[in-house]
Amino acid sequence: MFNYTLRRLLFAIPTLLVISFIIFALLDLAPNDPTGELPLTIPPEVREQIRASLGLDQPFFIRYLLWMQQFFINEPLNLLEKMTGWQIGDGSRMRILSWATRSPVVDLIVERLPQTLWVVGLSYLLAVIISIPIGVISAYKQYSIFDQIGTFVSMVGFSVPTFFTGVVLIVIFSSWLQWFPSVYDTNHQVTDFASLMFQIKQMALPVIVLTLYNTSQIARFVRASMLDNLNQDYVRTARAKGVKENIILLVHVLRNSLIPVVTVIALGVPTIFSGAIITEQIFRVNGLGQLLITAIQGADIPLVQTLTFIFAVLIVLFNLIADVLYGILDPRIRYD
Amino acid sequence: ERATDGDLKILFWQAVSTLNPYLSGGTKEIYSSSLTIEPLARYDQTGTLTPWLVTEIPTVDNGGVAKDMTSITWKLKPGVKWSDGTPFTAEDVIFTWQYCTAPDGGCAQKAQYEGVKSVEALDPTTVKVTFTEPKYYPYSAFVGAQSPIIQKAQFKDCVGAKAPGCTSANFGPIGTGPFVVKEFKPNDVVTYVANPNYRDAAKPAFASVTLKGGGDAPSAARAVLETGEFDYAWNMQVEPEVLATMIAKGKGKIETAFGTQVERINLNWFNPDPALGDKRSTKEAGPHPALKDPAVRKALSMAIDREVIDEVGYGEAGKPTCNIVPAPDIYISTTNDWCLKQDIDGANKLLDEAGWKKGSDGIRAKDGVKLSFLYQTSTNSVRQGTQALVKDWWQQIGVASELRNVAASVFFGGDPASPDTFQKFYADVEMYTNNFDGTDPEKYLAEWLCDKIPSPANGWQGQNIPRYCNPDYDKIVAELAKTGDLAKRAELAKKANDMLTAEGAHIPLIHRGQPSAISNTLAGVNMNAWDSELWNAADWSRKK
Amino acid sequence: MASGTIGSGAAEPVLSVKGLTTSFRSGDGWKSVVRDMSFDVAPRETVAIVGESGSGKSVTSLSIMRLLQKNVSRIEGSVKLAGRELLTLSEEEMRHVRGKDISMIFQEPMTSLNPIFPIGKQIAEALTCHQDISFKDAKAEVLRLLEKVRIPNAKGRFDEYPHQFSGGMRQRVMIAMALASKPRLLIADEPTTALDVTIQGQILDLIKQLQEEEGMAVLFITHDMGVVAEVADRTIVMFRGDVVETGTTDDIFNRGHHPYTRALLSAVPKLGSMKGEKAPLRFPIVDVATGSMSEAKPVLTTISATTPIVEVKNLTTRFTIRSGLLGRPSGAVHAVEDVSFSLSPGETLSLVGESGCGKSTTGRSITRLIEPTSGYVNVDGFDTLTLGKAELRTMRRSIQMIFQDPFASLNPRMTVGSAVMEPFIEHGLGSKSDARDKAADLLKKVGLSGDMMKRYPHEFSGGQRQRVAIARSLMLDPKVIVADEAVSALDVSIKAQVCNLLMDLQESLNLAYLFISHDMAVVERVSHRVAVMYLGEIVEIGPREALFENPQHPYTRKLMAAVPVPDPARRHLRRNLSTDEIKSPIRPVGYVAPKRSYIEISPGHLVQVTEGEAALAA
Amino acid sequence: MTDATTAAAPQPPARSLTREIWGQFRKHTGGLIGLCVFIFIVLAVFVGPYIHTIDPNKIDIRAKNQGPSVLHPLGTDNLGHDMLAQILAGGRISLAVGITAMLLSLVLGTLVGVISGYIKKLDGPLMRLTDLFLALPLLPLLLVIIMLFRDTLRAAFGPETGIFILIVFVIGITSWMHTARIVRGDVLAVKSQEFILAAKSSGMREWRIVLRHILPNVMSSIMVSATLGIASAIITESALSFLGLGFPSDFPTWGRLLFDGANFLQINPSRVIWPGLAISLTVLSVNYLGDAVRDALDPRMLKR
Ligand SMILES: Nc1ncnc2c1ncn2[C@@H]1O[C@H](COP(=O)(O)OP(=O)(O)OP(=O)(O)O)[C@@H](O)[C@H]1O
Ligand SMILES: Nc1ncnc2c1ncn2[C@@H]1O[C@H](COP(=O)(O)OP(=O)(O)OP(=O)(O)O)[C@@H](O)[C@H]1O
Ligand SMILES: [Mg+2]
Ligand SMILES: [Mg+2]
Ligand code: NI
Repeated sequence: MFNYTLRRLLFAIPTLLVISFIIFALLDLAPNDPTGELPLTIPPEVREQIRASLGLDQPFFIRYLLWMQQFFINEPLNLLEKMTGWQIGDGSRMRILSWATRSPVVDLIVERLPQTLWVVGLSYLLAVIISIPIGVISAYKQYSIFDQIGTFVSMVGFSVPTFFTGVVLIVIFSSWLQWFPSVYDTNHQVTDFASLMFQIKQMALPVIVLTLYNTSQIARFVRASMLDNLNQDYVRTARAKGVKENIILLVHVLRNSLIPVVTVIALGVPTIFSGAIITEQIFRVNGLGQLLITAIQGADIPLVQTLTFIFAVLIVLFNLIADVLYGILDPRIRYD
Repeated sequence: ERATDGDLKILFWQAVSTLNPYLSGGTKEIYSSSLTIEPLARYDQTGTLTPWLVTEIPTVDNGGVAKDMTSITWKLKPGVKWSDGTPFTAEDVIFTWQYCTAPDGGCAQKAQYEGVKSVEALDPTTVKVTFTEPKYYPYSAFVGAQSPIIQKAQFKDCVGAKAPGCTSANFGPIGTGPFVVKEFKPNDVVTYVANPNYRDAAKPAFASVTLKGGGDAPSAARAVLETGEFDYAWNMQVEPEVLATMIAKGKGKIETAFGTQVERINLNWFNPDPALGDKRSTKEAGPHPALKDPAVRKALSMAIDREVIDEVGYGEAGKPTCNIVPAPDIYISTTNDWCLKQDIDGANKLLDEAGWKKGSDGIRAKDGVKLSFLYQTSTNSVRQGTQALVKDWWQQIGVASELRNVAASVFFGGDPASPDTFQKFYADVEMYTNNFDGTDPEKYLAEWLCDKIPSPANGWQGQNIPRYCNPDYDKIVAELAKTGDLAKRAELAKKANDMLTAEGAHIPLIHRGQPSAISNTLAGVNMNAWDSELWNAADWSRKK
Repeated sequence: MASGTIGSGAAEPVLSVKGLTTSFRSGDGWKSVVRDMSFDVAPRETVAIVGESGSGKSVTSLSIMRLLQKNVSRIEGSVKLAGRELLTLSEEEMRHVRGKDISMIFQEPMTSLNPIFPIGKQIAEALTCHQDISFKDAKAEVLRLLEKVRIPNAKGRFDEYPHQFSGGMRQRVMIAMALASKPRLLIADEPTTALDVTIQGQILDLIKQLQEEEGMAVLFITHDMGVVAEVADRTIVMFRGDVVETGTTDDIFNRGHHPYTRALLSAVPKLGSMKGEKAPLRFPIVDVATGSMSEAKPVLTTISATTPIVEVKNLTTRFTIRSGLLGRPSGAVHAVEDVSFSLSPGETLSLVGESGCGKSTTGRSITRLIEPTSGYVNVDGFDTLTLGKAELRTMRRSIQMIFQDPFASLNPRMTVGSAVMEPFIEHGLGSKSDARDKAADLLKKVGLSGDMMKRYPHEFSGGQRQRVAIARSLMLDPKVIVADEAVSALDVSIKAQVCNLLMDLQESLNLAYLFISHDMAVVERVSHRVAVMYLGEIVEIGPREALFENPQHPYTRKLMAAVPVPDPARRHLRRNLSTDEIKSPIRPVGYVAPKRSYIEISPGHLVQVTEGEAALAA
Repeated sequence: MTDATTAAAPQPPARSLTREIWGQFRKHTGGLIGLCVFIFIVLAVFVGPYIHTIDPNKIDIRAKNQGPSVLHPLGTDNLGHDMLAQILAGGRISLAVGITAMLLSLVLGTLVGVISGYIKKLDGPLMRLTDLFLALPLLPLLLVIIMLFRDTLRAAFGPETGIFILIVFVIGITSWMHTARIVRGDVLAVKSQEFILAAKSSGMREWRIVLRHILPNVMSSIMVSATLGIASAIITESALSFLGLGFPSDFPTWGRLLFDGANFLQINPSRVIWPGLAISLTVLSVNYLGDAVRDALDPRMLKR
């Protein structure tokens, strides 16, 4: 297992390099332009100069190499300097600058992380926590009222897009009942109980929307997988031992059913970091999702490239984690 | 009294990406930075130039503008201080010019300084701008929200290629305006506090401003009009009936300022047939087989009911128009107002007379050329609504259309590799809005010159999107550039404007305003389409 | 020896079953598979249920435990545990009964063990869920139990998973699990089928000991009449869902009057009955209705010694054991070590030996279902270990395998009909209807009706599944069959029928069998030659009569001596619980197996000698 | 459980496997209801326009934002389109796109998942490919695909079919990865079971093993992926349209109607209720269908 992990980690490096190249090529090919959002009153010559000042007049490979240098050398060195206080070189390394804001991409990402983790991360966590029991119970009591309601809610929850649920919630809870704000305040600092309450209030709506969506998805997989295992003979053995029903469910059956669940969850975790574009937009959470979408729309290639690449790293990492977990969950799966 | 009215909450659904308008020419950046940095003079809500950091507007009469129109001299208001307490001087004005015109800087407002030969300080409070050739409309540099003055001390190490690296300066320009940037989260939120050194000790009334970004227009409207969480929201492009229900809550209102924006349908004078490959929509492709017929162009315009488009998509925020220069008042022409009235029968008759016969499918054709058009625009729900309406009307006159919408970032992106940009115009007709800065249409009207036709030769960069070419028109525009007299200028401009509509370079649809949602608790807002909407934020206050 | 109080009514019965009827839903109606069953089990008493395969023994035991799937089954009647009605208990109360008061050993250990938990944990769970016990104590107790059921190197195997165990070892894990909580009633469903006779004896003794010490009652389901004779106080005979006869074991064995009972007993093969026979002998077939017996015919095949169909040379298969977080190899199970033998067409070579000594692994290595570590295997002219995919496929037409664990080897989502037909269709041997005809025919031959083809594996009894597996292996008309415990779950009469079928086929098609079995009596009956395996090595190999009449290796002798004899009179005989050390095939990394040499005692009869071990064994 | 025990009833006459499964399916109430609803939706969407003959693109600006009436049973939108006609027309596209795109992504995902789970040698490369596709930023990818292929497809198949193929392809190609990884995980677990070994030992070809033994055992995850896939395909389609990458605006689709209607929630709730209901009902019915198929395929889940 250790060897396998190590091998996979080593293999991840060329994989990621290839991915980064393909992303870069893709972004370059895409018919977006950083001056596209400027007013039409700005004349073409000026646009041309703006493009040149962004380095867009350089050949593709040079730009790619430059990004590589900035991402793999300059940014880590910069981080090191910041953490240790050392001065490495003359400190005039070019960082990856976003084209739209002209500020270091890494800083932008760091700035967006808190709200993304609060809202998207929390909702994912909640979804995992809620969906597993729901899935387990619906499978155990297949076609009971609970299961039927669960199925109904989760399928509706999954099939009604967040742009709709979000608006409905805002109309009900912000306009009508006035319980929760409809705009997320990213400057809000949690310092005391009152501010914590406010934070909870402003997170409530987006978290509900996202949790509903994620829960639906995971719960369906838990349920299906549990159903496959519930009637196996080893469950009978466990019952014969007098094991408590909930332990049978949660330990014996659930663990045997976890492989698809682990896969789905591992696929979902990186998407926390890509944010929830529509939900963030509706509630103005302005997390990583909104950062990415504005960057894509504004053809902010350094920002998109960096975000996407970090995302790719997470995908590779979490899929690796899932693969390792398979081996731990099911000893019959061997990678040697 | 200063800083007594608490926090002013503004919502820009397109988030602000930087506070240096020279590095990003977006409207949102210009507006948001206008709270801190100011030009020498700006336009008020009527489009009249008013002195801002100067004592008066220089004219030929008061001697501020040279007789030969080659220079203009500004007298700075004495005693103006930057928000850090240092005095505002002519050096800063000169530096601003240097900053924007430095090579490799990628300054987005370079056009404002076009034709400026030099800027010099006659004394610490007098600035003289010299032009390379006579400039009959000299109020461009340092005028309007597009060219505010930045502080030399702050930006002196940020000239040229170094400009983008000065993040802290770009994110918090020191200015002379009523507010000072406290914190800026790019593409998210800006917080300002009242400028302690603001020249009017009683202003601003608000202690701080929070300018939040992100989301979409309807929800922004909701936040002001329905939930009352915000005081002001910009650019409320929302279906009128949706706005109406929100306004009914009684928390706020919509105010619209009309500038020069016109939503129009451009007609392609060249042939965009995909079979022509790279030649399509260029001169080599030849004239458009159907649209070359003036009758067709006119009929297309006659079939449209602009009132309905306005009612469905714009409401208070738009007026039907037949002009491409819809404002200021002196330029408004009424020659083509026949187009304001829909005339389906007239259009049908016109086409019948021109020999376009309806086929079995109800589509007109002549000599094997069908009146079937690819109609493209950017993705936007109001535009899609308009498309649907227009398609319906055109159908009634036997014209078929295939609708297409393209993501705005691609459509306006100008990427020469993309077939979907509005410049390439690989379609028969396309719809979007354009306008001109300030109040003078000279530069704008010059866009329809023959040599401004986009083509591979100029990298598709020309602005004559309809590919209209008429030597008479070129002559009128050339004359306009040489005319100093305002009345004369207006006459020439109207003539040019009428020509464009009459000949069918495009079909003007709606004179669009800038609607903003304003909370009922907010006082002092004076909607301005000629400058930043936040131009007089110093006067805003909370209703007691 | 305190097993004096025997017989029902002596004390209040631990278990009292009255009119138990169990039905399964079939189509739109219910179909009863156990009808009106009544019996009692007193403390310290052992009651054996014997009967035809598929007669409802397992269903009876599952009904008592209320472990049948609820929606498809229905239980009627009354089941009382120490006077308490079980059928009306709530689920939660029933849970307290299960495992604590009654525990059960399931027939098919592979599927009955949770594949993803270490076996140690699974046994410990039986302890921890009914009593407050620290994990450490539980583990100590589990290790003790594992040693008791004679799992070698118990400590090292505590954390291993079911798939790493041999069939017999899994069965012993099940036994340990059932005994862990010292229940009042033990239901043992064929607990020893996969065990060799020595270990079987030890396990039986262990159960007896617990019975004496704790007063445990035992309900014992088995096909092995020798075991019944040895352990049971009373015996219940079942036939097609009905109890046909009950009585003391002595009565049943000596004075049974139902024809099926008589058929059962008269068909029991006895070790040593083959003295003097040259060729394998078919089983006499007893007519269930009349009890009359047909004559046993010998199998007449010509075995040419020159061209063996299977040739195995120096075959070695090892499983690396990884331990710790990093998964570094810490040793290896030397499951098969330097094994050589050959098999001629028309010959049956039996492989016997201790449970866990590597018999199944040998079989799988030959068919290359496991990659052997080294060696040479030739099957029907194919150099098996070097074959590519396509050739392997052709090779597999010649050699078929019957798996030890029939349930696990059947796809749960496929009807047995398609499972049986599949190989035939796959190899393009005929049309679908040909396949169906042939499958139906084979199923009939192994004693299943053709309409069972529509059923799914879980709807069968253990023995029925085993027969399905046999039928499947015969579909391709292979030249060699590796039969891994192929008849162990069958009752005597069906076993006779199936063995005869195999021998008929051998005679007519010149089939060769590698016959892996623990049942020495059957082995004696069917084989031409016998090989004895011990700790992965062949310790003795030779013609049947030579080996059975003149066993040389100490382990062979021990094996012969331990075979139970179906005579209730010997019931009180007690082996001494073996105290000798349990040997483990696990070797540390870098272990070099000592070179073995063999001496030929008589023609073809080889016995392994090693300096050290030969001395020790003597 | 009231019926009497029929002692050892003779087995019913042999039935074919499909009949058997259909028999199972028929007993599944949820599945039957799902099937009925689904057939109803399909019928409504394909036959409906012949009954309710208003052209979905017919604009009647005087009748905008109306509530339900005899002429417009579901009311009208802000341009005066008839909502019922729009929903029927939109359903045709949404269903077609949803189902084909889901099938494409399912087939692709299952193929990749099974191959990489089953064939060790291909596991690494295929999974890295999956990682790559997961990592690709969707929007730029779509822009590029549309830039490269739209005009070619439009030329070859005409504007409607061309964009349909493009959208189905785009959704399929960008959504198979989840299925692939889920299926692979399940295959890894299933292939280590002994019945696979048994199948191998009978000389089955690998792809037959996959088809006959592995796939049925990973079916339940695939079924879930399928139901979720339809929902996301329908919604992705609308996302594409309002990004300007999908169907032209005069092609209503459910997702698009829902999106456009969201702002009119307070004025005309029926603009969101109906398309939302249509999507939900479709997904729910497909879900119950999937459940029924799953149950029918699981021999242990017999007879409810
Ligand atoms: N789930 C089920 N559904 C339908 N029939 C079943 C089911 N389980 C068992 N049967 C049938 O019930 C009968 C009795 O099965 P049972 O397992 O009790 O047999 P058994 O006596 O234990 O046989 P063996 O000795 O072969 O294990 C068999 O004919 C079997 O086919
Ligand atoms: N996959 C595996 N991984 C590790 N060890 C294994 C594996 N399979 C078998 N073994 C070990 O190899 C040894 C031989 O196993 P094998 O199954 O060949 O025994 P056997 O002779 O068939 O025994 P039985 O009669 O009990 O079935 C046992 O110690 C077993 O634990
Ligand atoms: Mg049984
Ligand atoms: Mg074995
Ligand atoms: Ni208990």
